[in-house]
Amino acid sequence: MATQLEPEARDSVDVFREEVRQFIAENFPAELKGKGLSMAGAEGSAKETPAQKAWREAMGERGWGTPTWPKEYGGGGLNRKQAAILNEELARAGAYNPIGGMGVMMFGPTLLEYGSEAQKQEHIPPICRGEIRWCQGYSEPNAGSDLANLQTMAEDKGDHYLVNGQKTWTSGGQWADKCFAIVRTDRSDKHKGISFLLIDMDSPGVEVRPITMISGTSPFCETFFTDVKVPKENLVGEEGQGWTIGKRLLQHERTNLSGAAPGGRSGASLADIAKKYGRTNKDGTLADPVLRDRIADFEIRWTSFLHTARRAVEESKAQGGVSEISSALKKLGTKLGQERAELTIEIMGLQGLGWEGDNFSPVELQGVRAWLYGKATTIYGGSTEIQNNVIAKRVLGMLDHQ
Amino acid sequence: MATQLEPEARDSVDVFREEVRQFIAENFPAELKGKGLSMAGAEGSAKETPAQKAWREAMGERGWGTPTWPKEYGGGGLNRKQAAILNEELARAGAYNPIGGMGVMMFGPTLLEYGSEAQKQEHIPPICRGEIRWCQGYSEPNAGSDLANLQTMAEDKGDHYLVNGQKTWTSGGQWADKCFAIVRTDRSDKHKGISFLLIDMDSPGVEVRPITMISGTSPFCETFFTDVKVPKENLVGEEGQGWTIGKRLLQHERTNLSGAAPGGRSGASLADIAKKYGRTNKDGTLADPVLRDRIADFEIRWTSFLHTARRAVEESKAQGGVSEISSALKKLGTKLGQERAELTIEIMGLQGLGWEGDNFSPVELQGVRAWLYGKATTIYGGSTEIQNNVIAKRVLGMLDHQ
Amino acid sequence: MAVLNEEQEMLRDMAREWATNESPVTEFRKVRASGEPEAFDRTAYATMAEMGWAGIIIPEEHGGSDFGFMSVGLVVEELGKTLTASPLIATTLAASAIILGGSEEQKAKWLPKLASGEAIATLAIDEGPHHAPDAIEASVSGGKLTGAKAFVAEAHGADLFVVAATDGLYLVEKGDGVTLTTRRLTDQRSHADIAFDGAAADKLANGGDDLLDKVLDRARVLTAAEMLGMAQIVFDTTLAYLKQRVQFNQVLSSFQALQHRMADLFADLAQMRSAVEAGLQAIDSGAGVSRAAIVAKAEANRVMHTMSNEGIQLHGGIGMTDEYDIGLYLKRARVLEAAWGTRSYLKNRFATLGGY
Amino acid sequence: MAVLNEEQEMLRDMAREWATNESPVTEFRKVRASGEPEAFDRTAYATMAEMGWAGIIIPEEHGGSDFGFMSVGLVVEELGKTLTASPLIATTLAASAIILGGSEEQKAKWLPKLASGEAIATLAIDEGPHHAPDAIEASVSGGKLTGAKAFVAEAHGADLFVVAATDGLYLVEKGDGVTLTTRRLTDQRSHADIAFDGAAADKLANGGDDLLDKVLDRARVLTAAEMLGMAQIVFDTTLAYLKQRVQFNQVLSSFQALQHRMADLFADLAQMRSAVEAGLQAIDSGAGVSRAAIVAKAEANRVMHTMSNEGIQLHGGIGMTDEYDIGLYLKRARVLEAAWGTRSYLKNRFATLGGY
Repeated sequence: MATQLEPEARDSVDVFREEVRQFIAENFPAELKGKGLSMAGAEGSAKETPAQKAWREAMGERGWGTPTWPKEYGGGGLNRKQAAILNEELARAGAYNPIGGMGVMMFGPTLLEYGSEAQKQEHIPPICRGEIRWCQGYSEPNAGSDLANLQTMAEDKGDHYLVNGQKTWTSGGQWADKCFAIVRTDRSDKHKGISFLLIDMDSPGVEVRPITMISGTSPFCETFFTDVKVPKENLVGEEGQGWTIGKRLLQHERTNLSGAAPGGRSGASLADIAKKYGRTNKDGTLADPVLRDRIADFEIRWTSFLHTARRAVEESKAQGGVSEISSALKKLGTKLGQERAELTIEIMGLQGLGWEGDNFSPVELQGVRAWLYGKATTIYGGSTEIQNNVIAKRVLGMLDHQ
Repeated sequence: MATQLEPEARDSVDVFREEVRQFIAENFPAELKGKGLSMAGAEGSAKETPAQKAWREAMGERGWGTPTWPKEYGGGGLNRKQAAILNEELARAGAYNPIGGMGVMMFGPTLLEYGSEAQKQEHIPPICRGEIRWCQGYSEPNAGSDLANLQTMAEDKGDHYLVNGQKTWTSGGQWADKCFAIVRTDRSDKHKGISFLLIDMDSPGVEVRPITMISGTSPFCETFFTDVKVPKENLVGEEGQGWTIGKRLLQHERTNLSGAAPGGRSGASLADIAKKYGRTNKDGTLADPVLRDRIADFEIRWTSFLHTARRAVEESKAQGGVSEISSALKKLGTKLGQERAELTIEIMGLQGLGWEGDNFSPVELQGVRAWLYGKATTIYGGSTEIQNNVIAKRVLGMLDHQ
Repeated sequence: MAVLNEEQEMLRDMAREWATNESPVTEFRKVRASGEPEAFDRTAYATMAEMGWAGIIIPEEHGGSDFGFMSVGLVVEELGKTLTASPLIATTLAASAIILGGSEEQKAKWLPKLASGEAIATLAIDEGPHHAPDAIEASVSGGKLTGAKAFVAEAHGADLFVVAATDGLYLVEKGDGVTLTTRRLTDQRSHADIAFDGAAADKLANGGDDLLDKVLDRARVLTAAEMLGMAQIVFDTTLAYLKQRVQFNQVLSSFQALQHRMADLFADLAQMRSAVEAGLQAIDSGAGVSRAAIVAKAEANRVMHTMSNEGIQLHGGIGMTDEYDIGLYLKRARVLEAAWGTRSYLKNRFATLGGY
Repeated sequence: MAVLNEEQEMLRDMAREWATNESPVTEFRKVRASGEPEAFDRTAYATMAEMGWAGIIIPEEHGGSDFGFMSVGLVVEELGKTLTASPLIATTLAASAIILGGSEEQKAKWLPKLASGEAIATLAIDEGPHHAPDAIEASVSGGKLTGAKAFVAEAHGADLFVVAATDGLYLVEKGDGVTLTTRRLTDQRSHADIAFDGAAADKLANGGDDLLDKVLDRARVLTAAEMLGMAQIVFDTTLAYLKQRVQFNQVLSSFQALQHRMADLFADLAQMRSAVEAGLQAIDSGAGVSRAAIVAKAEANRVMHTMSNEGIQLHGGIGMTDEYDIGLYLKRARVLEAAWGTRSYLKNRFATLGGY
């Protein structure tokens, strides 16, 4: 429903929009127009052109990369309406938000909630300026979906912890400056023995080994900690509170993941791809009626998924809590994203299965990587199987028999 | 591979074929031609026309309704080759085997294996003549898939058992003369406390209540036993052997069920039905390309199912045991049968959803019943879920964690 | 569940309470047992009309409340839950045709009667067992309509038919030149083939060329709303059954394979609800109605199909008995899946609207 | 597993032993690491030919064993299990074209060399990224073939190409007028676009009008046989993984939801094997080859697709790493699914053969 703004509100909105336009006109380098930062979070490397650096610094100084975060810690201090205008204007100008990564998506919101004043003062501003890259030290080789079964030990040595152990699936570990990790401070209790620790990646004893994925890229690392000293002030919350804080952080992750299945929202529609790679009738419609049916089948389900995602937000707002259908969004969105990627490569035929070479377009090669990498979306961030357990037990009340 | 028969073998085959043809010519009433006995096993009633009676008696006298059963108990005593010829000639003449039901499909083979000489002499010949109808007393209201959890009690009273309890899903209980049942003779052991008992349905204390199914028919009953006296000689095998015998009988049942999903093998092909109920092109092909694709999709999978069923038989023969893929046949066949029935009613549109009335053909009305009744095929005789457990645990060795 | 306003919440609560207490499935069983081709309880429908449900989309000036489709959808969903047999949907759809395409005179003549429950109306569109609005052959000449309509829902109780002819929609009253032949389907509701033989026909001339499409959009969405109620109950009933049924010394709901299937159904149902509610909202807002209507019905068809089959399977043998309700939902489901377009039909139309 | 004769069992055992010991997946990894576009190990292929595998379908008079397609299918399945890269399938298919359509002279010239491994051959049929044998434009004039072929498998090592032109199949030797452009696909095998520019072409004139169809039938079935080996290993590996991986203090194989998914995959794999073996048997018996070939490849496509996706999912994170083998099967799977017809293509052909 359309909302009528009061005259003065409309004025201030217009004023803000004008401010944004001017800022973009003055600061956004024309050569970056339309480039965006696709998949930057997961697969990007650390290289930055001078133009990219300038744009990042300009946005970071204003705090507009983290527009709704508090101004006192370097955020933009904008309200939702203003943040929406900022996004609109960035999109209109072909610009993008250069400040991203795990610090923005997961760690920052969590630290703002659980960190001490000193921790917030230290860590939030560099995130807002896009200066510090954070990585996540959660998974371990023998604790896939059973995250709490972690073994990395942080031993109390008075003024510091001595950390020993191994993490895996450390996203961007090879480029990260710091790591937020869950570690064990107490062996006697699976969940209450976990603490939330911030570790400098250049500390002596931290070793990082990139993992090559089936998509050919290395967005993750194995990270080894050998007698790594971590100052006590890097403990977030209290000892033993790590599981609670860590789970809260995962909620931010899931919110970001549900709609983010690679291939799920790329530029061209399936119908456009099919028109490009297949035959069309004289009226421009697809010559293959069965493919046309399959595309419509997908698009209908995708549309109702988008309706569902929107409904979850509306319900959550109205109820002042998390809507129960939110629990289904990740599994639905990631599955549809994978399905779309499979359909895309099928539509392209062998041209859609290129690994390298000039006779494949960048979009085609990126599509293949996205198809392969997208297989991870139903595994990480709480696998579909874990989501099913959660839905069955917590939402539907299908409790284990005692 | 074609097999070359020796001349004398060929002669005897030809002689037998001639004998069969003559028998059919002399005994099969023309008015029954092409009528068959569709769904007789599960849904038929006890009514019989004079022509049907004559045909049943003629076949029964020869033992050809149970062609491979021993001659001494009233069977046909034919070898496999001869039985195949008999089937061929019956089909060629538009005739059918009038001797069927649970006695033939399940109970007879089991009694031939486990029964005493006296029991075989008493019970097998009337089955071969189609005179006695048997029903199955297995399921109980609180023991669906967990069959061994049965509570019907047979108390030892010296020369007889006193039976009390309730069975359900008694197929054809309202028309049956006798019941083969598994009952509890010992409460101290779940499986070893079970015995296999033959009960006259006209014994005092047996009460039968038909169950109306969603298809509108009543092929099953609830059966109540109140102080029913059963002579000791009606115990098959030993006391406590009932679970072993009962399971063996279920193997016969499964063999009969896997390919027998209603709708899975009716006369007209899906393509023929689609041609009749939908539009066709000038060349006679289907005008709806998406439906055509779905029919081909089904037929391809159905073809590979038939290949699989044949392979299971060949492997079992070659290995001298049951092929491990046999375990997958029931779930595959019943699911495909249901899928076919769903596709059929969709092809027919609302004309395929008739419940009653002259403006639906008998085939249409029967199709609706078969669609609905077919929902049971994945439930009875070991549900698909039970089949999955069996495959996972016994075939794949995915044992429960201790 | 969409976020509702206060009026809508009251309406939904009232409908839920009435359906649960006054019109549980046993009431439908009575209708079925009567064998009457009309197949609904006139007293019950009178009560519905008294509660204002027959006039929810009808303007206030013509005796309705003008609450819109979201509101009537809420009621229809609740009635779907208990399989309440009534001509409420049929009458609402006929009313929408008159609202969209009728003259002031036609509106004034019929809408008040439909709102009050005094008259019952229904759509007569398709002429064969498949939904095919592009293949209509009934035609009008000199104000007289001739043609054959097939499987018309709620035909027996109808006083008024909104009939599709080659050149548009017409109002035809029951009576001379209108002959019904009962078609008894698995859902045991009212369906009939209708022969119109020179029946007096009054054109709905104000709706433009796409009047039929607009009415069909509404038919798809309201039918989907009924299916939503049905799917919700099949899901709820199945979940409750799994929680109480014990096999192998465990309640079924503790078996992980069943838990994951229920999680899938939960997600499917969430999609179905979103699609249906988006369809209702689209009609009320007037934006993107055709596509939203297709998505609503196509998702309703998909999920209801799966849900009805899984519901039966997860109930095991008891679900196969006529005494248990779940089979009634299955038998109604397939009729509604076919109504106003199967998934195949709807996908084709969706692609056409999308220009591919 | 089909019931085999003694020769076939020996062949199968030999192939299994060799593939397991001499050509495990690490051998394919070496080929991949080399980056050579030819993408197979010539020494290994020479060994295969020595063991007689290149001549299994070739008549004894031309240096083969004439064991038939069931036999070569057994070998191909075993090689598929370890992702062994070789031109065995390509050469066998080219040989089958010569056997079906070649003159005595052509047979005498080529079959002995193919059987001995001295020469390698492959099919060059399609001209675009989709299988479309009805859309061939390459043509021959005065014994010279001109046209462009796309994504030709095992092109880099081939001495001889069996090329589809508008009027039939031709033999073209590598050399003048034959230019390759490498196409590197996800499976990292040999694929190339080939420009034929007035290349000397020798027609396979004895095969009748349906020679191409017959060769494609064989291509579909042998490709399906390779996929069968791959699917079997993905299944076996996944099962083994579930039996050893512990989560939440339980081995994964004790989780019922995973058990039921494995039971589904087991049933799918049974269907795939039956379909592939029936296809091989049909070629050897000569009865119903076209349909059997479609069923074989269509089922192989369906099951391999599901199996590769489920295999990755059930392995969790480790399956996503390049170090683990399962991703290699996924990346090969999609290439083979597209080869000689996707499921959509095959269904269309199946319906056409069925007259509907």
